[in-house]
Amino acid sequence: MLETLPLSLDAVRDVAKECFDDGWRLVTMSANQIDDAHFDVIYHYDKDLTMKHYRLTVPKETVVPSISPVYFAALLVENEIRDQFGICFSDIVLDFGGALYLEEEVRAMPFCKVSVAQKQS
Amino acid sequence: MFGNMINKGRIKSPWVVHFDCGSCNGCDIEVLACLTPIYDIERFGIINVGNPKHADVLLVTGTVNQRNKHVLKNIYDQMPGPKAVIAIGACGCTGGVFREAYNVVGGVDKVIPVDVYVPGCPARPEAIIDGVVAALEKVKTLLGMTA
Amino acid sequence: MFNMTKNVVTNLLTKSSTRLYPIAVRGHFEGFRGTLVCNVDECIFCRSCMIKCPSQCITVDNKAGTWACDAMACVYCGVCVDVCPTSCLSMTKEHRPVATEHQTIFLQGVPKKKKKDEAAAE
Amino acid sequence: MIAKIIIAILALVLAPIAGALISGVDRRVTAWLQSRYGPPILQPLYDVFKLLGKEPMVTNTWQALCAYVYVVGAALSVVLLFTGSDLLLIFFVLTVGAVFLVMGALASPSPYSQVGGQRELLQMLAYEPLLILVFAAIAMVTGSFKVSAVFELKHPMLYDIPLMFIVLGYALTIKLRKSPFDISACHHAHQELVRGVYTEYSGPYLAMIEIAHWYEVILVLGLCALFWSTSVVGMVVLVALTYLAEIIVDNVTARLTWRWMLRSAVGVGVVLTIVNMLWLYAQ
Amino acid sequence: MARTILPFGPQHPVLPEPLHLKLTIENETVVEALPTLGYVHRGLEKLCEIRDFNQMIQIVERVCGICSCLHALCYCEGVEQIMGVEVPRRAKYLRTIWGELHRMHSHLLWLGLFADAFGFESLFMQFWRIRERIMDIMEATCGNRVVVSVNVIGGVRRDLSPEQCQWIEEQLAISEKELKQLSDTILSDYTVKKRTVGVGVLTKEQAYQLGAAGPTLRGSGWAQDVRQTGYAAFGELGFEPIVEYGCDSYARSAVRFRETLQSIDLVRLAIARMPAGETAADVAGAMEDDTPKPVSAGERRDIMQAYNRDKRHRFVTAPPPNLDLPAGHVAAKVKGKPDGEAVTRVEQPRGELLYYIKGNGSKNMERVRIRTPTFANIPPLLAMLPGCELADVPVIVLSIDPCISCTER
Repeated sequence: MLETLPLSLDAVRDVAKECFDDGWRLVTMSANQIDDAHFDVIYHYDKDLTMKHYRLTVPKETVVPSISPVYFAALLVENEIRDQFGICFSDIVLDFGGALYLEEEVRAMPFCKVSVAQKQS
Repeated sequence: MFGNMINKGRIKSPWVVHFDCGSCNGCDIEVLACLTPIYDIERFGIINVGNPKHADVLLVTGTVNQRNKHVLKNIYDQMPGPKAVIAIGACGCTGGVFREAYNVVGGVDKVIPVDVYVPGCPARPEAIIDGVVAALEKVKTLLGMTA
Repeated sequence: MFNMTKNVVTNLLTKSSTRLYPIAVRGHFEGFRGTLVCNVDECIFCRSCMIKCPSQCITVDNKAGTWACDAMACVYCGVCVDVCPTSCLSMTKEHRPVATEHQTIFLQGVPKKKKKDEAAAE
Repeated sequence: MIAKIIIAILALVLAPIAGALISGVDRRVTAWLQSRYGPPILQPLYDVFKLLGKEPMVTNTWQALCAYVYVVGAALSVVLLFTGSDLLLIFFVLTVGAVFLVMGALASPSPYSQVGGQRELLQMLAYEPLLILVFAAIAMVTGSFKVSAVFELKHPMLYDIPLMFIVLGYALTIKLRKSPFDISACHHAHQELVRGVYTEYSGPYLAMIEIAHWYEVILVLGLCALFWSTSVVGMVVLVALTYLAEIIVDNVTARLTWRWMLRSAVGVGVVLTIVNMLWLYAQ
Repeated sequence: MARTILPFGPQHPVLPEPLHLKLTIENETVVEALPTLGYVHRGLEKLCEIRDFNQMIQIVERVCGICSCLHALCYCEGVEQIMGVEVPRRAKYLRTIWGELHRMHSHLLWLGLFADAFGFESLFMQFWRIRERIMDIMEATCGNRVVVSVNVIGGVRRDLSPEQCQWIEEQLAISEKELKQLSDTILSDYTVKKRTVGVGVLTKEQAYQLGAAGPTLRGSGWAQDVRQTGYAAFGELGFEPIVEYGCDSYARSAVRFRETLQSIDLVRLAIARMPAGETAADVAGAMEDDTPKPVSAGERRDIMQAYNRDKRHRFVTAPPPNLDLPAGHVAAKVKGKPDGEAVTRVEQPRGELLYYIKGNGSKNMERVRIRTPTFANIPPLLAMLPGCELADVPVIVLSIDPCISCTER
């Protein structure tokens, strides 16, 4: 299926730098909750229409280093992930503080299944 | 006599302001298509003024969400009376396919009073013209004019 | 500089391309997904349309034999027409007329009795 | 004297009606050029009557005053034109009105209105020297700044100063808010400043401005008509052709920036004036 | 002049959509631009948890009304990839045709709005008049003008009859003729060039590093188009991307204008080469298929030469032509549930669209992540705006073809 390369938390920015120097283009990042306490963050890079994907698995409430100082384009998607999953990124170039899309009254990290489950119970 | 002229003007010159309130663009482009040669709603004296202070009819497309409900309310309040609101498309009427999504409040009538509902996903330009005509009929009865 | 002149002068000298709706109605193409209609006499209240509807605007009660559709939430995708086993759902060519209030289509049919019940009745 | 008063009253009453009809025809012809059917000819009248019936909503009373002064200025300049008064006086009255429009726009807090006002000032900076040049040229031909002096000429002024007519056309495009110079406000809302200077005026005050615009249309077309002062048919034909040309230019150009407008207006104005004057002397 | 903060949007006549830019201007020059998003955010990615994976097709179509067909195409390709379905060749061609028709209508729409942004109203009207023809084709073949709902998992819902194909070709020939008449104006008119050339410059390096996509990237000299990867039937049509090297708004509009003409050719080519056969595969096993041959240069030329016909090009209020509908379509039978992950990309009118889909073996998807082209084009926009004149802001904002409902979903 989807072939992904593993990525560790420390290497996030180094890998980004390496890809940047190699001429890879950041397509986007996708976040996904895999179980109650873990998230997947997948970095999609593209070069001449071939793609490579790095999968970073982090436990809840980890601060992930932002790659927006390397790829300016990452700022929107990192803010979006912060909005929707509550994964914080350190040193985002332009930080919306969880208010990229959402107003105060719905600031409940809608994509976190745990919080949804808590709301229902 | 002068009052009659004013009432006639109200029927003959409904300036519209269009607000996209979180729609998928489908209805928006159909609203814009109404302005273009094939449908040409300027025949009815309709101009898209883009400034709520000049407008008589508010065309709202799309679902209302948490952030733009304030904007919508604000635009509605800025319009001087008499005014009419037309909700366009399934989203404008009820929220359409998105009404169960987390950031969606629902149809336009949750925030401001709506005079005419134009169903369709997206609403056809013909349906939008029908909607404006229906809104004018409503204005006519309000003014006590007989067709 | 005035490259558009030819075009606008042609437009001035020829008939405008406006369709004078609503004075002259052009009509829609064959196969246009217009208003959803339900022939409730044929309906077997199987609830396929209710389950498949992406907008979840159809409510079918198989006990009471009712078929209801929130006409304002319908997105005219035609999925229900495709899945209907008895072809009692269809779409007309005309778009749904505008309304000044919410509309719900509510149809009361005769609920189909199960074979067992029919046998019992006899 | 009595004849003059009658003319003045007629001009005061008929000018807005004629202006409204001309605007209506303008909108209709524009629609035809775009392959549309177009609104009824009386549409501008309907618009204004509707606006008069709207709730007045003003951000401050100063703005209402400005709208009134603008109308009075425009109306007075038309009356002055038709009573054969001084061209410089007409110019002065017109400018006062226009300045009040800008002041009203600048008095409101809306940034669109502010920027629109600033641009309107720039526009005035562009068209007023042109008008002055045209008036000076007329004075050179007739020997007086009086409008009535034009009518004493034996042959149309267009023969003597054709290039000045083009300069006037330039000013006309700016004054009628036609593309490529519809930068501070235009009748179609699709632009960066919503409706520019008009943004903050609404309801009856917008109607007022609309009426003032009709007066201005009559005034500028009246100035055009002066170039063929010998026969009424000539006047009508000249004005109609000029207006048609304006509409076509409106439809075949994009809106340009104010820098370009200022540069080209001053450049074209000065060059054409010099050429025309040289030609006039050479004769 | 002092610094003024000008709120650009969310309700603004230039943009049909609520994008809010806070512009700090000084002497009509933009110093800083800050975006505020969220006016269209609905959260529809989350709906995949309460709607089943077939219903999601209709929902992703409504991410954006302008390119709905391509959203559905991308989603369906993803699910098909997970479930291992081979789509029949005819369905692939039909998807290509409708996808390209969508690109044409989107580009024409954009060209009109772009003309409007620099105050050229009659050009706007002309582009939208041509666009109505494409909308008619859409209505006649799919049953709706904008949201066409033709893609399903395993194929397409509708077919084209030979009569319809011929009618489409006639309509396209007229559109092409009308479009070529306008090329003079949009590509070489003095006033238009005055407003677009050198406005909104995005250098080649910047475009790549900031992750621009679609015509914004190609207008800056990169020949990158996802259609080159040959999804749907593009692999067989000999597709080549259109590139411009001007790096400004003019280059981007030229890319879009030329792409519109290219799309007309692609649709013709697809119609001419469309094989007979099924339009939908039952989603359970894979189909066997012969290996298709890519189009040759000679074949391409022959097909193109058949279109130099002259036709009347006026709309009439006469009823629409009564076209034969294809005899009964076969809907795909979907059995099984998607389980696994897939990343698919298609080229939307605005650029590269990416779907990350994860199924967990139930009827609901676990995650549908949509990365739309405008999302990628906003950082370049923020880089282009500072330093420009206020009058150029609408031109620059429109030059990336913003689609906010895509961006925020």
